[in-house]
Amino acid sequence: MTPALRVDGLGKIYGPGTTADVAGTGPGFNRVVSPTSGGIVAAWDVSFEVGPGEALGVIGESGSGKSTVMRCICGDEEPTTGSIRLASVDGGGTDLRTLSPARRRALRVDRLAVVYQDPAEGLDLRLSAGGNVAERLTAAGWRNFGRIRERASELMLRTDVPLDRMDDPVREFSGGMRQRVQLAKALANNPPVVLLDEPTTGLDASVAASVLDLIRDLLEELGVAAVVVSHDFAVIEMLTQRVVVMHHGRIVEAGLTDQLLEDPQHPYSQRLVGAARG
Amino acid sequence: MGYVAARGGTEAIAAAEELVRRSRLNADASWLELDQLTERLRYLNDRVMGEGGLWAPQLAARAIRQAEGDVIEAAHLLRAHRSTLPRLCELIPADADELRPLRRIVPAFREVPGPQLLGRTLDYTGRLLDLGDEDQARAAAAAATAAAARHPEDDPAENAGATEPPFPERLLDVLRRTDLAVDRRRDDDPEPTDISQVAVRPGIGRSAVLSVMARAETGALVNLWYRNILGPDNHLHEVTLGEVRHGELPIRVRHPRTGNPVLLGHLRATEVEAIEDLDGADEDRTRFDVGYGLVAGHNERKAIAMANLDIALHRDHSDSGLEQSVLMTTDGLDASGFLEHLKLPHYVTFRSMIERKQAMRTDRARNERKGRRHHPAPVVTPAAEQAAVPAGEVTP
Amino acid sequence: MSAAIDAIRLASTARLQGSASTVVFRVLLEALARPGRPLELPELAMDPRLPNALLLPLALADLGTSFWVHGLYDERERKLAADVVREATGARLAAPNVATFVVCLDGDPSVPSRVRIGSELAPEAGVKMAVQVENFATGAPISITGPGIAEAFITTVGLDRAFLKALRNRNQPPVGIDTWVFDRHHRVLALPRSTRIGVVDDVAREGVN
Amino acid sequence: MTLLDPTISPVALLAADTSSRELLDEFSKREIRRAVLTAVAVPGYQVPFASREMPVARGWGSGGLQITLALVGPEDTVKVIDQGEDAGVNAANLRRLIADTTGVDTTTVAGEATIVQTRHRVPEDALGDDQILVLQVPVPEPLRGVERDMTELRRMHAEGDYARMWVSLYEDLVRNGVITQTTGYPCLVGGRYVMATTPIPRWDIPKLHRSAHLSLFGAGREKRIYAVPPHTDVEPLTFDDVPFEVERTEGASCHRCGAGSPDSGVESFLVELPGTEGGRWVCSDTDWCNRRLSSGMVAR
Repeated sequence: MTPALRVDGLGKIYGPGTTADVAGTGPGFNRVVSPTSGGIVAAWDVSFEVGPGEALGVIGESGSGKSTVMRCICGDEEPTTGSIRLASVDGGGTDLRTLSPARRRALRVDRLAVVYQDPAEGLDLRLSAGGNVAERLTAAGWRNFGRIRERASELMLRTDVPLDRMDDPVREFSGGMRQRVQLAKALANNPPVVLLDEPTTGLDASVAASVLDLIRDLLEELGVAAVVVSHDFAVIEMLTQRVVVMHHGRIVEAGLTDQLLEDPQHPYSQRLVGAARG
Repeated sequence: MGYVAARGGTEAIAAAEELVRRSRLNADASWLELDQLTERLRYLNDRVMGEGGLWAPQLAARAIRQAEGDVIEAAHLLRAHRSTLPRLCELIPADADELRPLRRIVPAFREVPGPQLLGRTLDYTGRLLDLGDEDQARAAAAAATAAAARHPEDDPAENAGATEPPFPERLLDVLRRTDLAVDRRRDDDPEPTDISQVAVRPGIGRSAVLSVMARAETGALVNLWYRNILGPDNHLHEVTLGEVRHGELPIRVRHPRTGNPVLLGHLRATEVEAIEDLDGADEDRTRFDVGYGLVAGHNERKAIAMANLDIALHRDHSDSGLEQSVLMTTDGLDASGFLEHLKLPHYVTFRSMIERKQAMRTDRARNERKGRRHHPAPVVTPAAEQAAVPAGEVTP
Repeated sequence: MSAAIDAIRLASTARLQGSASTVVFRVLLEALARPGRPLELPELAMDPRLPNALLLPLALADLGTSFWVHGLYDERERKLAADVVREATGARLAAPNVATFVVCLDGDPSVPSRVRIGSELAPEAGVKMAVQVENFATGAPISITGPGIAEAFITTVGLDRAFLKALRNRNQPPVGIDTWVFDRHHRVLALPRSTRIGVVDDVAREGVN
Repeated sequence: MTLLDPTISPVALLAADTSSRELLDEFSKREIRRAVLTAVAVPGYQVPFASREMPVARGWGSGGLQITLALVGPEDTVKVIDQGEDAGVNAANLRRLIADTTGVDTTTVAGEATIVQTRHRVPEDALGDDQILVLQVPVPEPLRGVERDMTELRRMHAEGDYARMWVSLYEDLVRNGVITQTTGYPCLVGGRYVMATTPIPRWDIPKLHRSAHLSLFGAGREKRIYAVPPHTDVEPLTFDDVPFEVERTEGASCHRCGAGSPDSGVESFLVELPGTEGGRWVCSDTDWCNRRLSSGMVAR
């Protein structure tokens, strides 16, 4: 079966560096900055697949490269090397990097949605909650006001946003509520793949827990393929079946989430798990 | 058929024009001669030429007189006149190193290559309103004019630089030699964009941006500079001036058949090089960077603002909207023309606006709004919605 | 030398000034606004040895623009035409992939793929192309539809299938080529990039129309 | 100066014909004409052009004026209106300039004109396929209300990315119960570009849709020219289930010709003359109204 999302050999180097600078960086050297050029090897040789209905966790500390990977997949940043394929684009036969910027952006409408840590990145805070959803729907060609209202209401209900707040500007919303609206917007056109970047980081513990519950239910119910990027094993444990551990820009371990939590192999994974369990 | 005058408007306009014409001629004063403007209101004349984008001292004087001193109106007259003239050839880009200075100061250094040449400037004269006797002033002016005519070589303004080498080395040349300043002179833009021939928009080359500033309304450019120093935008910090020059610049064209350069004449210009101390996280702090300003006529304020904005634009990589502000909002004719159009009749648009106000007061609109606030739980069939928008395969 | 003087003499007949350039422009505009409809060109003083396709740059080019003349079979004619346009307008001769105007004297189907078509960000960079043909009554039948056309119709424009297909492939509005076709009977018609060209046998095969 | 004088540049020979009365030299006209042609070939796309300074202020029709001056030839007859009126000050001003500098014939009768230059209105009677409508445009960018950055605006048009425009209509409906956009209503042209309709009233939009005539739009200050060719779709942006509404006031009719009253059988765009006892209405298209009166269609 074609994976919903497939990433092969993804790499991203910032600064003056070239691929030659990869040598001397990574977990083995405990650094991401090239000793020769000063180029930053934020991510290198990152490969994984996510099947339909599956959720993959990407875990690591800040600076491990996990967010870079996510931004490269969704097109916010251009990777230095590697390929990204979606089953919904040419049956996985086309590397998204070969698409024009316009085509790449258009994928965000209904193929590849992103939920950012900061709702301001994924939402227009000046617009109403319904308006934010409407933006996705109109981008996908919806032109019936009543149906847009219905679909937006349905999504509000589904993401636990009170319907009587649907027409209020999002900037008047609390952090947790904004994150729910962001989920509603991301799911508006039933995208087959969703990327979630630290979706509950920064929220109060009780709010975070309810948003996590919501995300878990949605992922199960909608059968989308998800990539969940987080520094928090609790989040990964709750949402994902498989996980990759990133350290200094490289994947150091991959496996089933419960097994990896039970019996981490790589010292770095052990440290992360230890910290989470501690 | 001939010309058909529509009743009302034409007569009213003709009457307004006649009033303007009469008051222009019929002032209780002697006729204003063009040389009074070119020689005694020098800054004004220069400013109109700069903002009008046309070096033509006599025409500028006519424009100022016709506009009764309204600078933007005078610049408009010059530019509209230029629109009627065919464009017969392109100038060879002038070499600023050939500028023969009438004034040259280098605030950044005490001892500089070449002279500090104060020249003719208002900078150091006390701002005391001269309340002297008019007859004495008139006599003094006549005497000075006569003396200058007898001994032109004594004129301190015209010959300030006569004893010095004509083209003093730039401070920046020294800084570049010692690797203290980056070189932002470029040769990848050999044919500067003529902004009278293209519509500028963000992303256009540096030569076009510089041209826009050179033709900008002086007050607008000074304000944009100050706004970015003190205002909320904050894109600028103060530069150190490496070079402020005012002088004569030779202008050449290529002969249409032979291709040889031919000297057309000289125009006066003000040139400024501004030294910027870089402090951005991603910038090279070991060297200075440079901003450049060059405007027609003697207008140091505008040239300095231009040089400082030039380096600010370079530093923010066109990310901030400053470029759009410079390109789109500093032209005096554009801004004042759009502002003045508000005086035209707008009753068609206003009627349409009233109609919408009334539409919002209908019961239907009220009900719609009320309905929105307490939206009932939707009856939805998600499957049907999905069918409404086919999500086909993307095939590149 | 004599060739140069010949060009200067011919250019003096081809220099469209004042109302001459206006009336030619108006015909070119009218043709473009109503694609596929042949219009009569105005009477001009232009030497009959010069092909009418030159009228496109002669009416619209100037110092700030560039042009290219394509003609495979008669290098002298091509050279002379280029000299006349340059002499009569001041425009620069340029490579086909950068020229503002392209004149194709022979309907060579390789031409559409060699000229610039602009981009989504700058559709205005699409070339304005003039093609000289013998007679509109000949050539491959096409169906045309799009802005300026009230109802789709089938016509011939004096161009063969290969050229029309090449043109169709390059026209992906908003990018593409705006084409004026001139025949030997003092007529012009236009196919702007917005016109959808169906080469009739293809249309029939696809079962459309 | 002889023809073969080698010291005379080809450009000078071409320019030599330019009469001193004209407001545009030959080369300026050519540049405007090139932009007009591109505009017709790419319906609804705002073509940048150099935009010469005219003897009228930027904002007073300098864009429309440049197009008209680049178009007019010896065979033309020009009509100029402002707010629908031939006698409006802007119309009178521009008509005089056009006639004085080109010698072209002018008219107030829409049917006699080959070129109609207008500010804020489209004549009530449909124009024919031998007529060109030139509209003066103060603000050519329809998306400025949702985006200020010109580079981003350019991208949005390039990609046909108009979702934010649709959202602004959605939000308008949610907040106000109606779409409150007044004049200059945004339209989709030829199914591709969203276009600002000068500020003509919504009443006039249907007259641009699949019209027999060519419409040219000139924005002098912002240096853009765009066009709607004949027989081209001009669809006001609205939702399928929210009808596009034109200006219409219950019970209003022209106090001169009666247009708008039930027994007149015709409607026109009316403007209000305020009065103490509720005001009176009058046709904005004065030529149309006058012709109704003089042709005896209405009893005076």
